[in-house]
Amino acid sequence: QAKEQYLPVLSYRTGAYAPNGTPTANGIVDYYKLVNERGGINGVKLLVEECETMYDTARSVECYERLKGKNGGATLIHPWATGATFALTEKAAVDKIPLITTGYGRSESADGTIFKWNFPLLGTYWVAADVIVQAIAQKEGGLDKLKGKKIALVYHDSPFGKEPIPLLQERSKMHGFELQLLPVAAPGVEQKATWLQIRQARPDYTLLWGWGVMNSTALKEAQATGYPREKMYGVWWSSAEPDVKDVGQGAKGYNGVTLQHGTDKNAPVIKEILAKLHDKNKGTGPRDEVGETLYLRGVVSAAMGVEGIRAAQERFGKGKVMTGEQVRWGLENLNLTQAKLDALGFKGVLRGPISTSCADHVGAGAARIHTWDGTKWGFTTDWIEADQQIIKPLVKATAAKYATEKKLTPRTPADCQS
Amino acid sequence: MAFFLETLFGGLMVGMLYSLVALGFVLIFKASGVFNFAQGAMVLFAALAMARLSEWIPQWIGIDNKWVANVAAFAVAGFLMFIMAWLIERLVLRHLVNQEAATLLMATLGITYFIDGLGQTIFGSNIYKIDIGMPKDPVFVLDSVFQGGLLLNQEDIIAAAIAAAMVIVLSLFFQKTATGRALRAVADDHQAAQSIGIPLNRIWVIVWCVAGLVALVAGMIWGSKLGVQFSLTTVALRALPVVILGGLTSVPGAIIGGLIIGVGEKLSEVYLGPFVGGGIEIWFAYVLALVFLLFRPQGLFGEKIIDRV
Amino acid sequence: MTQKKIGDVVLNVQNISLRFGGVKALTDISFDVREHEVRAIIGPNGAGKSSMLNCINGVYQPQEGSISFRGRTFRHMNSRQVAEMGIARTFQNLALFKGMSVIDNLMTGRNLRIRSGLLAQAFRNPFGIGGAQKEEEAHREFVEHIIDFLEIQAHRKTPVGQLPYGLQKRVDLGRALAMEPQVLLLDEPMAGMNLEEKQDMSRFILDVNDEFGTTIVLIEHDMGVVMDISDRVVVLDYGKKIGDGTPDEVRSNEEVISAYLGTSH
Amino acid sequence: MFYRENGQFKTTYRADQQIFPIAQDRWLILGLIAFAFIAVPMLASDYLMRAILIPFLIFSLAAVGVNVLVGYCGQISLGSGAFMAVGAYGAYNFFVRVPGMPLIPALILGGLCATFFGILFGLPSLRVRGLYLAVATLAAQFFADWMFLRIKWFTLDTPSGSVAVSNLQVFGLPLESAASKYLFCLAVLTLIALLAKNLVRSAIGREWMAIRDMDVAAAVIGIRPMYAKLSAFAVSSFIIGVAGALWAFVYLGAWEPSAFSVDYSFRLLFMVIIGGLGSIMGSFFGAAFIVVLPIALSQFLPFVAGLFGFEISTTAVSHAELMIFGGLIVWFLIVEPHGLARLWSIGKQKLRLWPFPH
Amino acid sequence: MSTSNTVLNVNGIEVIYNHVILVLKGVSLTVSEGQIAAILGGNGAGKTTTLRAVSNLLRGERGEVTKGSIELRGERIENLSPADLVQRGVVQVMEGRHCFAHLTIEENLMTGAYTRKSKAEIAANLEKVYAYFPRLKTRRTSQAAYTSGGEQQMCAIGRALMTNPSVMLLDEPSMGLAPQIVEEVFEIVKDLNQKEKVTFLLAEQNTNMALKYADYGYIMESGRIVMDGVASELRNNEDVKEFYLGMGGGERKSFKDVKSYKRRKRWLA
Ligand SMILES: Nc1ncnc2c1ncn2[C@@H]1O[C@H](COP(=O)(O)OP(=O)(O)OP(=O)(O)O)[C@@H](O)[C@H]1O
Ligand SMILES: Nc1ncnc2c1ncn2[C@@H]1O[C@H](COP(=O)(O)OP(=O)(O)OP(=O)(O)O)[C@@H](O)[C@H]1O
Ligand SMILES: CC(C)C[C@H](N)C(=O)O
Ligand SMILES: [Mg+2]
Ligand SMILES: [Mg+2]
Repeated sequence: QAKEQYLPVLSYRTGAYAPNGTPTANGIVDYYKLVNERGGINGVKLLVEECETMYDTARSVECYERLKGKNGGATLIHPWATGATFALTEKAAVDKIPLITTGYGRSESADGTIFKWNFPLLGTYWVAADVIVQAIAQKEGGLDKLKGKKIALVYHDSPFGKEPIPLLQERSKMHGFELQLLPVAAPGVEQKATWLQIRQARPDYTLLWGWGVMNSTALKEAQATGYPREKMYGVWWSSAEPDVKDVGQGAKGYNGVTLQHGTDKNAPVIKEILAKLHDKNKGTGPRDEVGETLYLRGVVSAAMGVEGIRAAQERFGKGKVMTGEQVRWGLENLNLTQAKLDALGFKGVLRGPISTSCADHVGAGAARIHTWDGTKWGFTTDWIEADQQIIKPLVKATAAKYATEKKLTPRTPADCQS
Repeated sequence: MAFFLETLFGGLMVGMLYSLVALGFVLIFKASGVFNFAQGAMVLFAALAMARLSEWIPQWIGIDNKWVANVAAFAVAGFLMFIMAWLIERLVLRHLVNQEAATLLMATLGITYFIDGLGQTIFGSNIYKIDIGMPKDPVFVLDSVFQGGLLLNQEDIIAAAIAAAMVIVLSLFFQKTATGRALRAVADDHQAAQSIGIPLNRIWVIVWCVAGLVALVAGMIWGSKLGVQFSLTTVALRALPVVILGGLTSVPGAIIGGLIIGVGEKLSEVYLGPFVGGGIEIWFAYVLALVFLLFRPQGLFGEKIIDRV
Repeated sequence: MTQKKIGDVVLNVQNISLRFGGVKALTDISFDVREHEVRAIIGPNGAGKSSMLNCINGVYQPQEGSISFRGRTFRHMNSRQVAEMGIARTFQNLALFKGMSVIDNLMTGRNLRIRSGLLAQAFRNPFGIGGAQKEEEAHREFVEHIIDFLEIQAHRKTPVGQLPYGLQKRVDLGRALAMEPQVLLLDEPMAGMNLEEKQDMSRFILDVNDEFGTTIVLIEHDMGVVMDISDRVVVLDYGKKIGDGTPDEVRSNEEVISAYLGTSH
Repeated sequence: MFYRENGQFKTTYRADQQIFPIAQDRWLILGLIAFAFIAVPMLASDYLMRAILIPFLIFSLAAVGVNVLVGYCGQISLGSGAFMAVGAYGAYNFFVRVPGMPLIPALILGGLCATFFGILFGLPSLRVRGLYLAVATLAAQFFADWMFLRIKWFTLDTPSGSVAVSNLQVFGLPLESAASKYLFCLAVLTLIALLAKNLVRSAIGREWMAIRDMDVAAAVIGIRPMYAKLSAFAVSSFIIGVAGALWAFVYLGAWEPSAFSVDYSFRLLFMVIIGGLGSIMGSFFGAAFIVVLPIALSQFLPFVAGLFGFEISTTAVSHAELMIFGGLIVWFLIVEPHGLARLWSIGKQKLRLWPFPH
Repeated sequence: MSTSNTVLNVNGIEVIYNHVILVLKGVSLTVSEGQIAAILGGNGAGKTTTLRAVSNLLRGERGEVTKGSIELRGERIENLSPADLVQRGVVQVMEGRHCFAHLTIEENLMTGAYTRKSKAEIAANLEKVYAYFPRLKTRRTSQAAYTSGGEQQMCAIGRALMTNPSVMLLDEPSMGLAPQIVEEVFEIVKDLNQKEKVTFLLAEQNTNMALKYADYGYIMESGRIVMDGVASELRNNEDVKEFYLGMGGGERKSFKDVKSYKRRKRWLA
């Protein structure tokens, strides 16, 4: 039996979401390759296979079904779409395959006692929304200044886009700002009416929850209707290079929350990838995109899974191929201190400690804002810690509702040990 | 009031852009009876070609002048569209003479897949930029009349003007010229047209070529507005209600239909949308077209559907 | 030749006028058709013959005039009512269901008589439960008689679109016959046939007329046929009636000769 | 040589009216069905059943429905995705709102919801025809997309808009394993395809075809266009609705409105055209072509590339897949414009002549 | 008998539809310059198919010539497109009219002039057609779909005349035409043949007319030519007389007196 850990990758390199899906997938694949170059996880090599989903839920399910049983079985899956995460949540539980949803997926799945197989590592959409509201408050000079303000949410009309709504509603109740919801039909190339409405309502801030072509379209429409880009805040999937590149100067001043990292072409891990892969023509995708936001997101996400496997090996036997069940345990017991992260090459990219537990499947909860200056992204705020006082109860309540619907009992402490 | 005017105007401008895509459908349908499902893919392909070539050509020839690059890219892209038309005739249409509409529609679907794959293989599937120097920032007029002024987009106005010019030229082409008549004959009955010496092959190359050029112009304008990327193909879906509202066989219909749909969907979204949760414009456009069809089943300017025994 | 019993007027066309925009297809046409007779309509091309049938049939709605069938008078009829009253027709430009087999084409003629509902048909089975199968077989049997009668056995299952023109005409007639009509309207049933085939067709028509007592309205350009087999003839020209009477009367009518027959006949 | 109808004389119309009048065909089909019911669940891997066969069966069912409307009645519709969605959400609402609602009645009720919706959006067909109708039916599609996205009631107010079902049972047996799901879909498909076949070879089917081929002539022989068209819409959307419900319940398990996007409408239409308009058998071929071929290609291409010793990127594979798929569609149409079903019957005709040409 | 003045030489062709239906089983015929040749035969004999094979319109019907050759003035034409053939002066009037439904009568006629370049010639041709068919002139602005069957037939013939053909293939030109018009059509044929030396190959059911005007005749049965000869001889052939001209035993028989219809003459057993 070859010592290979099988890791299917659901990706989208064609279709409406390709501009954003491609660099992300490149990052993941390159990181896996890098791990193999480094000698695998304690000698266990990674076996990677991609499957094209076109960011379509049904196709994602198809890929999942196709790959889950191959090569001894998939041991972790990144669905790379919130919609697909919804569709896979129950299937994964049956098949015992952990789903890693770094910075996306179901926000309530932060609660590992109910969502045993979901890992929204590094941050959920509620974290993102919360940080953005706080950043806006900082700009305005305090949360109390939000009273009477008007904030619009322009969102991808899909489970993904709807995720932040409960948190924003909660915040709007707390601080007394008005929340205007503006859905955009997928894939999001038609936003004229949306921006006309924004021009009419003149909200003080506009949040952008888009993916793929929707983001750049939104920025172009904002420009065309003269909405100030400084007042726009995007989620971390809406503030990367493909979103602003072809808008260029037109997007100047646009802000985005980051999932810890922004663009960082000098990160040690990036340099290592360049040296070990791209310099030897083994890299994936164009060299000059290596280290850009989405690419790095892919790298980081892949790293989370790898560290989960590593953690699992610590307990179940170094140098062995882990099962899905074991990987789950590993993901649930991550303890990535800053030192460990730095050693992996994520110095300046990720902020430690990232530590998960049976109850907390996120492991971190802070983010920064970066801003497009017309040619590149740069951080414009310090770390902002999401307010767990608000998020926790929301997670609890929503997860509990899910549990009753599905007749699940929360995991016992004993189960948490397994 | 100002806002209403802005919405109305926005609708009219989008409408003109829809017309440009609709025109491609109308041309091919009118001239060969084929409902060209691949029109959207052709728009994408043309736009991709235009975008990438204007990037590549300066590298190849070493002259870094935006105008030179754009003009050269347009010319080469136009040539590519011609090659495409020629190949489509050679490899597909020629073998499907006298087949039913459904079969031809299906063939254009196959072409769609092919072009989608080919375009992305050659030109990549990232998001690209067409920079033909369109002004992006809005201007505000009539500040004296309306508070805050009336927002206009120069880009939209230029695009609309180009669209209008295309339509006029093409209407003239179809009117009464021998070729125009031959095109309509082909649409009615391939075989009979052949039997009296109309060379289907040549006719088809011409029509697809013209449709390719229309696609190129549409792709250039849409691409410069939205960025060039796969979803450009979905503008074809937005143009469909325009086509049937105006009539599948009418060039001016594409314009009028575009204006009605453009205005209808924007007004509905802005004024009705908020009451029902928003996002109604797409289906509203289709329902609007449907309502018109109930009164005129052939569309506003379409040729009467013949129904005789 | 057996003496036919020609009965009362079944179909009475009164003062029909039909216009299409500026084109006057029919102007004030009246004539009647009697039970069991073979009534021909002749006239030059574009005279309005087919349009006349279309009016009787409910395909066109005349602007003026009325049509009575067995005493009931209609302003316009809808096609379904006409079919239910027992009027069937064939078409000049072949209006067959091209994608269907010959049998299926003929079976459509029986549709008015089918009683099983949608569910019964869906659950039709070879065990005869529900009756749909039995009904289907009964109608099939009837249709087979017509197939024999028209000598198209060999083509039963061929899609009619693939049949040569002449056979398609026969299928068209067969479909009308399958309706067991009381009145049969035939629009140039013999166009595109050679003499031999025309003889056969004449024989069919006369047989239908004799055996089932079907009244026949016939449009035909072959004067030989018209003069031989019809009892009375209406002549139209430019939408107007210019003659009406027995074949002999019509043949000697000056106006008819100059408008239609020409001198050679 | 072996495929002959010589000597098979039909002595009754019943015998001649069988679905497969030729004995060889009958045996072949019976064999196939037996194989599908008995051997496949035993032999096929979980993957094959879950990822390929179940989608194939469900799409075949939907394609049968579309074929009734488009192939038999000639009303080109691009609203099939919407009918699937209505079936799925209808069944879902009955299933979760009515306590103790078993799966099968829920599916049927879902189908009936789709029927209602189908008739509603079929009304324009009384005036509008052909491509105009096709485009007009897109209104149904976009309306349904919107409805299930915006009207929270349909999704039980779940904030994400994504809904899920679990613990499916049929007659008390759990519907969990790949084989059980496969068998369930197969049974539904077999039954409905049989009923559909019965309809299209009976009076109502002839009415549909008559309307398709020549509506004026159909009216003249007493067929009511309204009844024929609307009944086709009703039957077709019922079948599509059931397929939609199966797709949601059995295959996806959890879904959002985009699971029934306009893409599906197009894909279903293409299935029936490439499979063969007006052929139940064609629906199966079409579904196989459109569902299975891309999957096969995406697995096959890297393999082929591997044979030649180079690795192609997934991007290149997906693009090549599109091109090959498109190319194959065109190629098949050129070989036989009337679809795979016709190709099949021509093949049989040739076989009948074999080994003696003419 | 491939002499120098042979215009059309069809040599043992086989035609198969849809790859399986064998329709023509070796048909040979020749038409020489300035001749009027007629193909006669019952429904389904293969007349239309033969003409389609010559004018190369088979492909649209999914038929193909699988054996034999077709030559026009010595040149093989199986691979020429119908348009090429029209350029060479060969035009077919298709069975079943096939007018362009949405075009007016005049536009229909004008499409026929597509291959003609000279404006004057086109105008003259148009006048000629209107002179032949005055009825068309009165209906010139109606859409073809809304004209009567006979008017459409005239339109189809007129449209073909607009191409200035040197060889015309007529498929049942008389179908649906009123008797004087039939006569006129044949007069036109004769006229063109004599004045403009147009060669004709026509498939016709109206045997009487056909043999009256034709120089040479072929009789087809199920995909084969079963008899051919000079028209006048055929007219006097007993079988032809009985079965095609209805004059078996001297006098023409009334249609009413035909007693049975199952006694068709077959030349092939
Ligand atoms: N498109 C087609 N596909 C299949 N078979 C065909 C097709 N067209 C004609 N046939 C067959 O070819 C045979 C000859 O037909 P053809 O039309 O040539 O006869 P025809 O002599 O012109 O008869 P008619 O006098 O009725 O027009 C017929 O048996 C017919 O069924
Ligand atoms: N739907 C219509 N719209 C416009 N004009 C029409 C329509 N139907 C018939 N006509 C016109 O009415 C006149 C009569 O046509 P009709 O078809 O009744 O002639 P017909 O006597 O049957 O001639 P033929 O012997 O040539 O078949 C024709 O001039 C025709 O153009
Ligand atoms: C990369 C993706 C997972 C982000 C996406 N917008 C989603 O949440 O669905
Ligand atoms: Mg007529
Ligand atoms: Mg013929």
